[in-house]
Amino acid sequence: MIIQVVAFALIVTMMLGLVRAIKGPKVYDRVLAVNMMGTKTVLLLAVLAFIDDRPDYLDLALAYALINFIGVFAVLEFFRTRESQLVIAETDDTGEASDEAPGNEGGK
Amino acid sequence: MLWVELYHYWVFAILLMIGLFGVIAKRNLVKKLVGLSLFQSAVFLFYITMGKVDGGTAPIVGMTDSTDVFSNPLPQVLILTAIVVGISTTALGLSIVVRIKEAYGSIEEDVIHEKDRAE
Amino acid sequence: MDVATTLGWLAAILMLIGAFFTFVGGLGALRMPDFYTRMHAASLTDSAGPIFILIGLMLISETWLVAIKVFTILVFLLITGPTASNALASASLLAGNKPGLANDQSEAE
Amino acid sequence: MVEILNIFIMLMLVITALAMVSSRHLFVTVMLSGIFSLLIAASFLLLDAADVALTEAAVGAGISTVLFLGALALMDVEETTRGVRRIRMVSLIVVAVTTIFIVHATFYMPAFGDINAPIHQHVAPWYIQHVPIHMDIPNIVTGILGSYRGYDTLGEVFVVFTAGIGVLSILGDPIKNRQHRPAHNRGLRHYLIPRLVGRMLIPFIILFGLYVQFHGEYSPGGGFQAGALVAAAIILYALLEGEDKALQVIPMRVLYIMMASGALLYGGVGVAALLMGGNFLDYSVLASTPVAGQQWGILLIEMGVGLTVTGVLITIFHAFAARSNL
Repeated sequence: MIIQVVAFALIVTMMLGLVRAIKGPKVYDRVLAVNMMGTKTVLLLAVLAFIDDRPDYLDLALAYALINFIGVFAVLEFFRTRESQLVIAETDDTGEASDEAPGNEGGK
Repeated sequence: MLWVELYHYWVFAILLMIGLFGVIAKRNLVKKLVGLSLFQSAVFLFYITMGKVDGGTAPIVGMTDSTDVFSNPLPQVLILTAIVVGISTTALGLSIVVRIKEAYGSIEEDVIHEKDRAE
Repeated sequence: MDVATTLGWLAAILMLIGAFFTFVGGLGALRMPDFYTRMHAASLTDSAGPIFILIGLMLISETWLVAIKVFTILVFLLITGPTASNALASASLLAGNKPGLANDQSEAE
Repeated sequence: MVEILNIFIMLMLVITALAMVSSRHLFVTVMLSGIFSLLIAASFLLLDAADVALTEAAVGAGISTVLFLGALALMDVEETTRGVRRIRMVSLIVVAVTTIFIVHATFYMPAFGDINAPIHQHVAPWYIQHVPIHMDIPNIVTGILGSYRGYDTLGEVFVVFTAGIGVLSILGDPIKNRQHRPAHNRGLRHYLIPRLVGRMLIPFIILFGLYVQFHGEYSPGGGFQAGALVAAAIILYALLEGEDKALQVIPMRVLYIMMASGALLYGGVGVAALLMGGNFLDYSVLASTPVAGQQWGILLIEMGVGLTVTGVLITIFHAFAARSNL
């Protein structure tokens, strides 16, 4: 019974993270939300393995735990290499524009 | 309750149509590809939904009792291969977009059409 | 009370604590005023939540193999999570986003 | 219980998809597609498709984000939307009408999870019954993928192979493209902690990939998932240490050989079965007993699949990275 409560807490947390990912406002907020949701997914998959009593589902959680952070590095590398565009004006869904200076300090 | 039996199909329909909308309405070529991959994911979800059996479990014998009901493995086989093929074909599409950007300097459909007409 | 029941209760308590931390972290990531405070909430609970939940799961696993697998997941989460947070925070700082201070409302939205 | 979780995840899927399509900023779309992939993998697992969920995890968590960002590095991330109002109205009408048709059609569909639905009546029970008899492996999905539907999988492997060749011929040879670029691409070297931790994790990712590859008959896994995982490890190395280092570790020549030899291995197993007196891709003749033959055949073709998928995914990454300096 407790374990179902945990699963629900994880789902609710994922919803909060999703709201943050959609709201932004900065690029880094979204990356943070994606990373957070990745961790929650790992936990959710592990919990589901116990709810269904199928230990082989744990492989999935392990896969996500290992490779989920590659996305964050890809984002860092993406901003490092975009030296031509110093400022990305990002328009979020409410129409407000917030200035964004990507990390282009790159090891030159 | 009808909706409990059918809501999976409705979610499929909505996702499919969001993807279709992205493909038709958006003029940005990357956005079109994203719409296409959404469309694709919706179809994946539909196949897997069809294969689910009430009270079933993943079709892997051994860890569970042999009396278990298994969900249908066939859609899973089809979709498993389709996911990897999907990312490969998306990469192919992206590479075409990259070349279009290099040739036309834009990935917006209307700009590309204008440049074509100007020539 | 035999050992299994005690372990079950212990696991339940640990998992509830973990679920609470996870939820609070999500709330913090949503409600905090600027990026660094959000990251503080999210990344701290990204470590605390898994520790409690996964140790709870380890206590109720039936075989040693399952417990070891859960432990492996925990170890990798504890390695990758803070690393990603560190990379993200330093990238944001290097990009020129300064943390907002208490008497400086310009950064807050 | 699981049903209720599924309702929430489906809801989040729809919200994410809407945000993906409506966002003007392509970077945001790519980030949200990462979330979409996480959610749909969880949803696959709730619908009992462990193998599919593992595939989605292996592909969606790292590789698709990296590929999209690699392409975005070459173009504007802002979407200009001028003069599309008319088109948007027309497509909204089209989409609405089609939705009504599809939803109408769902009322004639079998109920969700109904064991008497037509799909569960024909080949599926036969497969579930005969995989343990014919090949004696626990994972029915792997059995069907490797043996009963071996032709299909062969076709898919060749599609992946062709996509790799297509990307190469469109974007050009990565090594030649690199020569036109300034050599300042040194990866994330100045991020000390990520670099050290990432390097430490790469062997574990490859080890896990090999486990998924060779344990695929007993637990969720197989060549497709393993190929994606190993490719993710190499891509991580390239991100951390720079492209040039990654190309030194696994040169393009090796990748070409991997791509081709995987597909050849798969086809070769089929031809070997022909030569030993069976049908094409009928593994029963490969060893002394039919069951052992099936097991050998599945092991070999999964290896072929893994090689091709790894080779193609890394090649695609290098092809994009050479142009975009990612």
